[in-house]
Amino acid sequence: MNVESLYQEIILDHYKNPRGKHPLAEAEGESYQVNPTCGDEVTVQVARDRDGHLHVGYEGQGCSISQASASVMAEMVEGMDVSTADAVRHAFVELMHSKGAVEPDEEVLGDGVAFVGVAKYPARIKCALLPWMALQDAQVKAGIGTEDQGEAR
Amino acid sequence: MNVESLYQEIILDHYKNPRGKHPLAEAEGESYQVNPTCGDEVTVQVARDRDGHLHVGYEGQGCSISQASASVMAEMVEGMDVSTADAVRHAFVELMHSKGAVEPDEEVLGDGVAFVGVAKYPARIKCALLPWMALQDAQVKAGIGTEDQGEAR
Amino acid sequence: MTKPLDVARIRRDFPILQRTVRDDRPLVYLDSAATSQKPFQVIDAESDYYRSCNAAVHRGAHQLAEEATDAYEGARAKIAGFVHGRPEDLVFTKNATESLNLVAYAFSNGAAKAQHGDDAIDPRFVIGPGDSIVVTQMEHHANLVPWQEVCAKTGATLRWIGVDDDGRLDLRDLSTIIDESTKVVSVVHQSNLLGTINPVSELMAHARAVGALGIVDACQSIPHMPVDVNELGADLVAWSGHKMLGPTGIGMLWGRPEVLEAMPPFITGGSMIETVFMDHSTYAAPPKRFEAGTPMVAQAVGVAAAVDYLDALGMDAVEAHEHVLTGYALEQLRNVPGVRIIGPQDDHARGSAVSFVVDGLHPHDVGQFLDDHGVAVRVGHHCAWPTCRRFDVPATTRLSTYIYNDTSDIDVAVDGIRAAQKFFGV
Amino acid sequence: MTKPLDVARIRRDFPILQRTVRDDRPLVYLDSAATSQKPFQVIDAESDYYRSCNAAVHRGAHQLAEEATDAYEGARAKIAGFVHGRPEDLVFTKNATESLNLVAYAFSNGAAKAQHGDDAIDPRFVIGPGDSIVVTQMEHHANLVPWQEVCAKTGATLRWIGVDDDGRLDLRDLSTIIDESTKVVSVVHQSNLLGTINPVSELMAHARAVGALGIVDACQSIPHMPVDVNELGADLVAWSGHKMLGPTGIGMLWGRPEVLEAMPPFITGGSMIETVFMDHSTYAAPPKRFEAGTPMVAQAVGVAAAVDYLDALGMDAVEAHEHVLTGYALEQLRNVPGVRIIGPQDDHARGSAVSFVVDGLHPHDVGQFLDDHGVAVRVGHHCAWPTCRRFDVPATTRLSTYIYNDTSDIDVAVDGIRAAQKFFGV
Ligand SMILES: Cc1ncc(COP(=O)(O)O)c(C=O)c1O
Ligand SMILES: Cc1ncc(COP(=O)(O)O)c(C=O)c1O
Repeated sequence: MNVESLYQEIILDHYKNPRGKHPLAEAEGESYQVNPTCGDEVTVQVARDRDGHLHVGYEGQGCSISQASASVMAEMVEGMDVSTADAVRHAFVELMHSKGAVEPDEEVLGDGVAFVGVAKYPARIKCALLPWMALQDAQVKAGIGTEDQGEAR
Repeated sequence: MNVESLYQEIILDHYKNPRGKHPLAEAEGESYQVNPTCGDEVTVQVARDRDGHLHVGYEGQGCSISQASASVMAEMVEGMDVSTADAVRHAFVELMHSKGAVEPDEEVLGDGVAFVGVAKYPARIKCALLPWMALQDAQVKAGIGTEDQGEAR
Repeated sequence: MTKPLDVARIRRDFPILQRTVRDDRPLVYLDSAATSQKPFQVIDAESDYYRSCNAAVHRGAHQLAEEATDAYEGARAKIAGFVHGRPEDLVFTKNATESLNLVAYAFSNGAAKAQHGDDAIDPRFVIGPGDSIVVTQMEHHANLVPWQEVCAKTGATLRWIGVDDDGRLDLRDLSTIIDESTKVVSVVHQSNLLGTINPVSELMAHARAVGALGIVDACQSIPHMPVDVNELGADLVAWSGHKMLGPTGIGMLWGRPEVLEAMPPFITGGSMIETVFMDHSTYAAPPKRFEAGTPMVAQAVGVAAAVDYLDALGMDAVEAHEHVLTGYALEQLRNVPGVRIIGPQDDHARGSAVSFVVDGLHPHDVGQFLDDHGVAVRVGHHCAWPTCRRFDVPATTRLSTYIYNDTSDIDVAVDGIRAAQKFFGV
Repeated sequence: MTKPLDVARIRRDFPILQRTVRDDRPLVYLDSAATSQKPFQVIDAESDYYRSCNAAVHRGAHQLAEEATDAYEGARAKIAGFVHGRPEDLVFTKNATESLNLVAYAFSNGAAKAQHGDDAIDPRFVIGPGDSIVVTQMEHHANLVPWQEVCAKTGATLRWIGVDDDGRLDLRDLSTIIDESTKVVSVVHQSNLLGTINPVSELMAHARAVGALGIVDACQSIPHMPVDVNELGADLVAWSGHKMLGPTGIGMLWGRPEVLEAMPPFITGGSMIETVFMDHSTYAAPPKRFEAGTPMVAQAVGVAAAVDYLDALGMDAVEAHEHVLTGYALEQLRNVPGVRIIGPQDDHARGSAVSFVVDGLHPHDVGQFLDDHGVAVRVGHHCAWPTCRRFDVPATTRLSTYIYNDTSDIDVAVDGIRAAQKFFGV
């Protein structure tokens, strides 16, 4: 285990070139989340279109892990139907809590698989989860989805 | 060191037959002292007559050490002139803090010498000192003596 | 079937029990209600923590910090499990006294903040004139004085359930004591002076019925019997580590999640915050909200080791063992003329703290004679002074047992009492 | 003449420094401002206490209780002596955060009791609308949030002394900040984030001049330099055991006797009382008044052993050693392009906590790279979030040294920073 396993290429790329980092024009729900120990912050906004597809935008500042995670999240779930997005979130949360024991499924997680190394650094798991917690909370506030309230804690 | 060195005959005698245990008719000062850990209590009253002699009375309840000490005190200082009484109290307090290293002077301390064993039982020193603290405090309140306020703590 | 305790084997785990006192007498430790002794497993767990992974928890990105955090949070999970609670609902404090103050301050802080315009305070914690707080006449000062203070600061009224001659709660007028004005019912599970085990779930049901918060002081029960916090029916349960084989300097508070969530903070500072600005702050969720500053990490690790030790014995077995000792102590003491037991006379619903007075002897003098026989007991009012007053005694002498005691210890104590009687000629 | 520290010899006393982290790298511990490591002398003092004389203190007539009381009070005397105070004026708490809360609560409790008709409260502790409390913009949350809470409960106003670009207090408008309305001036001696050493005796003199109580947070000074509490000119001084080689779970509060005597209690319960009745109680004199419940006995013994250890080195020598390390760290960091030091740029009036940010890198990522090199540092806002905001950084990475560090530790850290820069291509 070393630091390169944590900072995979994909993560560095999302960190340097974030996708979806912008406010959402007509947000239905918004959530601000902060990591009280290091000060990382992220605000996620969500909306659902007529076809039931999710749209997300975010703002934030923080370490490479939290910011890359936000970018991966925004890119992946943008335009997804709500239940698929929920499934991705579930899979990501599970991966983070796996202590490295779960083999991530690229089919489901896409670029999210790059975070597999994070699960071995307990102090960084919170960083990676921060935007996903915000997504869930924003959805709940907007009344979009999700039965699984509180599970990403 | 054993328990008989603590409970000398004189102490048992004073415990069973307390002297001076009564209220004082015309008290000029009074002090109530309590040992907060075991609940021993003593109230000492003092007055000074025209000739400058001290008169004391007390009430109290508690263990043999505290009650015998009160009795010894009342018997000894009753009728003494104030400065002699102060000297006795000084000597008694010193003995109690001596950890057994001081040879008590019977000339000064009278029956008080019997408390020499108490100094080796830290938990009981407070018992023995309780009435003497009350005496000092009562004198201070009555304006009788004593420059050495607070020293018996 | 519970396996009986092997006292001889247990004693070998406690280094202090190998020592002698006063002229080479073997130590007979009968003061576990004050504080228990510690097996080497607990002592070593603490030193190993310092030797191998000490660091600030929940902070820092380094490996030591990760390991220290694991040790601390792992301890929390283990200790919570011991009382069938969830880790998220367990708060670490410095002792049970702090745990109880933490709860009491929720009310005085809640009242003060509400008065100064904070309308986010849960109304359950806004207390004032016309409201009442109910305790019992057998509380430890730790569960009495903090409530007196709340009353002095808010204008609320303190009420109490009396104690009968047998040392049991007098529950006859309960509905006039716990009524619609009542916002708090806080009672001791097992009295540290009388040994009485109170019907706490019944009392907690009364609290619930009037919408009051129910609090249990479990200092003397959790170390000595199986306790499931859910079954107590309480909102909050407080106890200490040092009475259950653990180190000094750590206490516990378990709370129902919904209640902890609603409680305003007590001690404030680092680690209990969410955001901090110069002029205001927001607070973290429980349990962190109640754990300001650098926590008692090594001590939590020590209590977790104590839990392992007790779990290996089985709390059923611990309870059964102590029940036998209690019955034996009561019987032996009854056989000594002039001895009067303060507290329930029989071993029904009764723990192992046995208080007594001896005619013609002051408890302090009894304790001194026992000490001379190598027996460590506690004398005094045991931080339950009003309970002494109730029985019209200035103090008592108290024997209290634990897993490392057997009946021979009680025999030595009884010999000491007889010797004191003989010496003083009573 | 102070004797320079023999770091190699000192390191042998610290078991944890013999271990490796992450792929067998030797541990480089540069996080002592968060918590220090413990020499075996401290670890053993604690275990020896449990092995040989553990008992409830100030109670019980038995020999163990006597020995435990001696150990506890002996520790108090030694620790008080370390800061040139008297034992009677030293209060034990669970950490510095509790010490500071104890003081803050004297004001909110005082105000609430006075409001409910208690006219025995010293007017200095009766605070309310129109009164002000003064802190600085570089306080640790532990010396900020409790005062925010006092304001929220009493209507008093919080003011603060700002920080300039070099990380020093901006003392220009002092007389408009500390004025006749001021009842409290509470300031940090040495900032745990910036490293700044503040002119506390000057500030305390200002407090005295307007009749305000003066409080010093000495968490980062007492472990690192000779401190005489009398010379600070403060009424109250707070610090922790775990940052000065001592165990977790213990803090200290020294107070001027006259001030402690006037202060209402904080945590209430056993051992802090004089008499207790069901409906009211009276309180013991300090320090006991502020030590409710079973105290941190083993932990006090541990801090006393830490004091022995530091005394043997000499605090002058400790200070001199750290001064060299601080100068070296500042110089080495300045040599790394892209590194910006947050706090005083030179080693004048400056302690060994050195915070910095690296252009293009988040502090968390820097910390992670250092960890990969075996270097333990702290990242984040260091419980001084408003100070980070002042410098417009979300967080910093902080190196902090102690007696067991030498310049080679700083070299390893600087290598780690360069490696992070290279990896992230900044
Ligand atoms: C300056 C300062 N004040 C207060 C504290 C709080 O100390 P503790 O966490 O031991 O309560 C710390 C340590 O974190 C500190 O550095
Ligand atoms: C019933 C009871 N409650 C509260 C306490 C206080 O516990 P601690 O001193 O650990 O805070 C004790 C122990 O002394 C106790 O026996």
